[in-house]
Amino acid sequence: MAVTDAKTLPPETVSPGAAETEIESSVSVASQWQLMWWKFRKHRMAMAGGVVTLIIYAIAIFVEFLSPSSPGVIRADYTWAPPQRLHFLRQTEEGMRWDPYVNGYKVEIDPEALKRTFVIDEEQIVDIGFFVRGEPYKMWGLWESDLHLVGSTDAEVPVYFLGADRMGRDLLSSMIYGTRVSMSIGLLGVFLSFFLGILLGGISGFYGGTTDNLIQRIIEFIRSIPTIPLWMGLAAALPTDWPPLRIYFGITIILSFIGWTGLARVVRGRFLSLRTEDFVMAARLDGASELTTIWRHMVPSFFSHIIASLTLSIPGMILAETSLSFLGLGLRRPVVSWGVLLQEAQNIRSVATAPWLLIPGLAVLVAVLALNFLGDGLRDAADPYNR
Amino acid sequence: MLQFLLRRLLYMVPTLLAISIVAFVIIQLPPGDFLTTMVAAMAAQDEDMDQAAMAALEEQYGLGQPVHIQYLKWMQGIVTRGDFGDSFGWNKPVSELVWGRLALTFVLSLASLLFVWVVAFPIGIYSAVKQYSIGDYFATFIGFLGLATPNFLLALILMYIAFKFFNQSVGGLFSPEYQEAPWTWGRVADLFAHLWVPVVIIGTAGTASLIRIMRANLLDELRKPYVVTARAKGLPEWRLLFKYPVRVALNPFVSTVGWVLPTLVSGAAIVSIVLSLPTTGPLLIRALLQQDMYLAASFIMLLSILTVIGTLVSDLLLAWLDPRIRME
Amino acid sequence: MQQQKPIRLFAMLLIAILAVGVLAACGGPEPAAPAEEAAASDDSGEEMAADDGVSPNQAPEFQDMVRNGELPPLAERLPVNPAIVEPVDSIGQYGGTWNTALVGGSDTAWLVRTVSYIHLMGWSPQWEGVVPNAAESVSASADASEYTFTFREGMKWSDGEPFTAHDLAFWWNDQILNEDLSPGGTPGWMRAGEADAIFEAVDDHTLKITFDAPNGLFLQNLATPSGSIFTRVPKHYCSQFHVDYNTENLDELIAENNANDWVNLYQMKCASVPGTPSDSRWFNADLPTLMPWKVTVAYGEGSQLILERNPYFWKVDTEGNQLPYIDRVVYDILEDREVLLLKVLNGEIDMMSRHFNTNDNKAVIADNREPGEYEFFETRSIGNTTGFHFNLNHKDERMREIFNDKNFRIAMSHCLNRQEIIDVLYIGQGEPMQSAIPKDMAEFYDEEWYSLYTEFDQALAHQYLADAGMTERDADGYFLGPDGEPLSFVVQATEAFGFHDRAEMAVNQWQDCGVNAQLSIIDRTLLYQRKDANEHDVHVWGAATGPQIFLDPRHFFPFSRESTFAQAWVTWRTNPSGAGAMTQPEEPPDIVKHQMDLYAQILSSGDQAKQIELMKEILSIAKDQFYVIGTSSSPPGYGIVKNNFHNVPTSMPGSWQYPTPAPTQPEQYWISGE
Amino acid sequence: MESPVLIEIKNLKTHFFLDEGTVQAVNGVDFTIHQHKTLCVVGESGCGKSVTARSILQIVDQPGRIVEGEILYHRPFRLSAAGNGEWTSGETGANGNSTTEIIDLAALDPRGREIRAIRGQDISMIFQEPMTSLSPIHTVGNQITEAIKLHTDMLDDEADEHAVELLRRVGIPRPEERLGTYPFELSGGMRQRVMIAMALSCNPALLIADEPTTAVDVTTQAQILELLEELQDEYGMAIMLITHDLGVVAEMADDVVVMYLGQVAERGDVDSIFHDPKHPYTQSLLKSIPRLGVSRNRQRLDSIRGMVPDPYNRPSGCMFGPRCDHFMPGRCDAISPPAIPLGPGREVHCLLYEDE
Repeated sequence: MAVTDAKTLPPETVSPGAAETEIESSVSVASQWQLMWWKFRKHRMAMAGGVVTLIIYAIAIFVEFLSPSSPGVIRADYTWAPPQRLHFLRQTEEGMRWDPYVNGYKVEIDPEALKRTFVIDEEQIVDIGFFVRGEPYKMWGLWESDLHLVGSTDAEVPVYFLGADRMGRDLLSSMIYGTRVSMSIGLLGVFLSFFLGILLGGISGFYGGTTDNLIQRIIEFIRSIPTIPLWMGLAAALPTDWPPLRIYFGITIILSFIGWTGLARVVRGRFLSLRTEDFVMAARLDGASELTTIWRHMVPSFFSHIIASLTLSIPGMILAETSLSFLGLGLRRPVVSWGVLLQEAQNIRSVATAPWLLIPGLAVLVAVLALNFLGDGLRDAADPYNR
Repeated sequence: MLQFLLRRLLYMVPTLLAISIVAFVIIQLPPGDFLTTMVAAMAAQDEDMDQAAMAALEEQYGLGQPVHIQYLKWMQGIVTRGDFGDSFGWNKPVSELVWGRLALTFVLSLASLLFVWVVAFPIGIYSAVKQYSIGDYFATFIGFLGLATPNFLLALILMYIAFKFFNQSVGGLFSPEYQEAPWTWGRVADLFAHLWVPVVIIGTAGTASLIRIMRANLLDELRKPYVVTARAKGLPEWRLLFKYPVRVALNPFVSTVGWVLPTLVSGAAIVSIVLSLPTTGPLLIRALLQQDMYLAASFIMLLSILTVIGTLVSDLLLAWLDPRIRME
Repeated sequence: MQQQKPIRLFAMLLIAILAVGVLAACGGPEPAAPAEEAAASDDSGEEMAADDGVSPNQAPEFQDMVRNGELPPLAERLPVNPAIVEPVDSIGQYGGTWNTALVGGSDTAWLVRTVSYIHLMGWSPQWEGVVPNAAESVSASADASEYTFTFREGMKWSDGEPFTAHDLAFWWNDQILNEDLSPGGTPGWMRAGEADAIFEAVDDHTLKITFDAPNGLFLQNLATPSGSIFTRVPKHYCSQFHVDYNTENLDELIAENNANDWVNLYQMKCASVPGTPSDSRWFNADLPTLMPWKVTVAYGEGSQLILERNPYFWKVDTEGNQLPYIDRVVYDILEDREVLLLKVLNGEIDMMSRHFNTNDNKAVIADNREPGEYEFFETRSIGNTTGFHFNLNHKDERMREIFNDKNFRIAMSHCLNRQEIIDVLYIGQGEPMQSAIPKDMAEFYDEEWYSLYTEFDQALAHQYLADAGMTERDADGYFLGPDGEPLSFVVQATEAFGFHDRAEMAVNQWQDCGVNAQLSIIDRTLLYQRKDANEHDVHVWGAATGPQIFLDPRHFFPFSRESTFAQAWVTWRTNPSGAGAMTQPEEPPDIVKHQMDLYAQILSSGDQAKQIELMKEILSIAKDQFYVIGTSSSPPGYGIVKNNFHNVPTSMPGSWQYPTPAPTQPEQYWISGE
Repeated sequence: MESPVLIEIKNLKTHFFLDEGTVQAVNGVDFTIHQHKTLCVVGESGCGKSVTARSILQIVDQPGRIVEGEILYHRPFRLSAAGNGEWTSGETGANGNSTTEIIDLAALDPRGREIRAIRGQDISMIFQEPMTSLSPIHTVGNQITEAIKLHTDMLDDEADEHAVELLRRVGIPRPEERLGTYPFELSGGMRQRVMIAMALSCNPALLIADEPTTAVDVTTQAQILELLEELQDEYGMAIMLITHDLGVVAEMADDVVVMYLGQVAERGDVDSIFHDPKHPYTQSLLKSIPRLGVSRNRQRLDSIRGMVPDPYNRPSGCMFGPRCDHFMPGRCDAISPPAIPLGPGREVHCLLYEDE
């Protein structure tokens, strides 16, 4: 194409036989990632998606420090407490000054409706500070601390920036903790299914023939089994005496077990077309072992594609986890994930009287959007046909 | 062609056989069986059942027999009499339960499919032709939004809104007065009046992904040299677009259309539960949760058969559309 | 040919677009309501009927049918002495539809709780005792081994055939005692002594039941849902499916109904396990019944289950009007509880107290009372909200030793901050309560027991732990076991009834107290599976329950499989050989065996005073043994009833054994016009 | 004898506007195509020869755009009224003029009706990849008759007949049967013949062939070129042949344009270019032709040293400067060499010839 001509300029000399091999390879290898970066940078939504994804993962890493409280802290007086509005400026005698605070609540019990009613109490002021001492935790399970990025300066008085759930647990903290589980379950699951997909798809495409046929039949077979029953069967078959964390890994494996088939088909297709390409032939004739051929020569040639598909698969995993939770087969307390939180909000009571509990849905939305845009941009950037 | 068809049909036999085994194994995977599930469910309502009655039921359901005997009996029934066994949970033959609901499910699935296509194709084409335009970004955003919303959540919220602000009777596919009425035009109209909510909800995710696929396929095709050739012939842009790239971009669709139906049938299950639709999805999920094994296994079988047939239909359609495949 | 392909594509797209256009067009206008039947039927007023001899004391449509000769006159349809029902508030008017709902395909329990309470004996409306219901009267021998029931003369099934003692004899002799039909044998509560009970139809209206040994709780059992099996099998209908009776066309019937054999056929048509799907009353619309309404659209045929008034129903109100007042009962079969809740909020449900009535939902339901035009009624649940069952028969020797140490359990009880649980989960409703007899049951109430070890006191708990040999702590601050090894246990709970919330709070509190408890929330089937296989550490389920104490003292000694704290002892009691049991039997300590022995004495006594004495002894041992750690007294449950739906008591007991609200006699509920 | 002008390109600039910068793919190109003649455009890949060709038809891909210059199309007479009639031989215009009108193609709307009427009818094009340049899912017949029906009033049958005729003419055996076949059923050479048939379907005044023989083997290459020559004799159209193969140029060309980095280095008739190359680039190109018996060793590759510069960082002054053996510091990197006429239709852009 004309544009490709103009831009990438494969330095082919005029006479057909005279190829400047060394220069050619050094140029195109050096510029492949750079070109990808250029193309990617152009895709503004993808850039935004990438930044958001980075932020989300940063949150997932520093969960303990970032959350104002812990997701397991139950407070009787604050069941179904609505979010507290954060005020940044405070009226004093000298005028307004920077001093973040929230108003406390006047709580009344309505015995007939069996609920607490919350009224903002203008008199009661809860100071908000940065780097405050609060709920103790164990950072990454390694060392103990009680330092929180933001929170009430008085550890005894809780704040609920996003409100509380039915047991008075802080939603913001739950969401932040959920980030770690939800984002990593996607990542882990995707890695697992990619491992399977690349391995089996690769074998299928590389060897072809009977092996290919066999693996293709297996894939077809797995795909013709309806997903939900398969999920439900497998999820319910997890050993019951597993601790929650292992169950979490089990579910990841289940999700990836179903996810790998799609990728395997893609990889197979790529392998099939690459198999006949000259450079693979050359490597083979050179006597490189098959594994070396695959890893050194074939995989890198569509590595960018893999990364792009990878990014695009994570949202699917996150959503699958929420679906499993909906069916009551997903994660459960005390593990907190967005799916768990959404499942808890999945009722009319929450929608009608505590809509803030749906905020985790927003988190899912943002994460999925960001990852999709990121993956989309990566795919476009990795596409050799793209300008 | 006929030979191709026959060969494909022959291939289906071992696949289906394997599926039937897997279907049976899947429902055996969770601990317990229909009875223990039922007892637990009753206990959760503070209700209980007599031991003798339980023993009787165990005998009646044949749950005491080894799994492979149960399987063989089930298969024997299917092969010899077309009898899929009895549903424990409904105390009636599986076939009576399934066919009744399948009709509405197909209506719903087809309507969703149409909705998805009608919305997704134009947007996808627009998005590809005007790549990186504001419209493209907007369509992409909306598409991803649809993908990113857990649709059961959407269903619940829409239903609450329908109740809260429109005072509409919630759930189901019919107004109360038409629920058990015989089929009349009024009932059909009533059905369509209710159908759009689930169609839209079920359609959102599908639409979103279809837009993405259409856009990606079309972008690939638009860059192909034959488009330039056609343009160099002097074809008007729109005619060129529809005659060549759109047409070629459709192929990957067709190859997956076979998967769509079973996915809609089971994939819409969660939404159907939330909306209390009298379709097969909730029946399936409930059968699985209750370990109503013949019903569940038959369902899995049916869906798998649908998929296998769907794949076949896809392949035939693809061959019809794409000469390269037809000629092979 | 080749040129046509784009046309084909366009055609496809065009069809698609057209179809959607049609959909949209159809979706527009609201459908016209089919007919205004309800309004029309009201016109044929009661006053104008009397002259032509047709009794006005029946539903208007029956009056018409009698006039047209489609139905015999009321006098011929009612028994000679119809059962008389005292309306709760007022004499009602005929008409209306009771809209209510079921969730899922096997939700027969709400049916049992509403329309099928036609047992021989029934609870009095406020659960004070047992009264005759379908039976006119009953007398028992002094040793409680022989019971004689008298039936109403002229009482009929819904198809007009007479209901007689032979129906019950047929049911017992040819169904229950038939090994093919009832491989499990007779129901447990019908077993007394070695031999099966003998049913003898003395005449059409007299039935004598003779047990091999005294069966002191027989009449009470008849009033529970289990008792419904007696009065549901019409011999004239069911015998046609029975191999002993039908020698003519049984094979044809089998083929016609797609059954495998006659047993399968009989089970489809007449089978009867209450509360389960194997209950043909709801699935077979042809089965004649004694219920106030008879099934016209069976369960599973569509998205509703519909019952219509039974013209032969055998109860009248105090003015002689045949019941029921309400024309039809319509159960919407829903797939999800949230839809049900929305229907409740929207005023689409007339009266119901199942599925939607959780504590959490009460707030939103209360908010919507005015637009939804409904009110609450109270269902008094009597007993304890939550029991923590430490497994006293733990498979692991070390855990068993620790759990069996009463000091340890007392410590665990003192570690619980019950008030916090009450505040969080019950918004302050209820009070801390041990797994003891509730206050409502004055006869057995023990004030000390009620609050024993319920005080939240960590220091005291630590003292008890020291008594149990636990003083050392590990690096995380958790107590080590008496042997100095780390101690942790898993608390298993499920989401039903909000048990998981209570479990989560208890686990938090125990951890806070220095005990390494871990939470495991699992599917309820799994929960039961683990319990039955004796694989649990701590099981979270109910504790001390109410008036059914004689029938089901599960929390006071190893009584049934529901006595989760000691599965092996239960097996020893119920199935000493251990054949087929998931937990192998183990001989319990003497004191526990003594409790079992006392209960056996209750069963074989017909004397109520003696039964109470014996029960008190069982309870005092239970108090000392401290099997189950209780939490708090149950706050009342609730149901909703529309403002134009009358004669529902504002308060009633809430329990399965008293299948709420059936004993309040739904046949006398009525609906006033718009 | 100088034949009438068909296309006159004046200072054509086609640029691609990318985020990374603007690529001046064609940057001020002038040349002329004469009726019935063959013009060869040579240059390395990326020198802008394809873009120039596409600019003529206004089918430059986004984000490319003609930013400046004129492409004047001197539209000749048709002999018959039908759109696909034969062209006049040139001298015999009704009013002594050989052309009816002069259209500036560069000024037309790329999506408009006027340019579409010219595409495929007056000017048609064949491409490098005969496989991908044909739609895989339409029959050969469909693709050929499409253009015919678009530009003429022929009915289906007539169009089919005409297509058979064309296929026969381009040397496809059993053309009637071929109408219903798909491109993938044909060999590479056959496909290219189909492409040619398609391009000739409306008897164009100019056939642009963009490297038509790169993707086929040597024997086929010769056959195709021969065919093009035959067809030119028969139909009388002009050919603009884009190639990087100087052998092809020698065989086919009447006139030659040598392009380098979006600019014309040198142009002239084929004899003077081959026998008297002026521009150092042309000289290097000619030196790099492998000759029989001379081994292809590394030494020969030095004939053009260095590589084509980055499109975003064009050298100042003469584009070829950095690679030129005759580089004159201070001049070649300062002044963009203007066109220096050396004779009729002969020009060179090189400061070496400035004073001549």
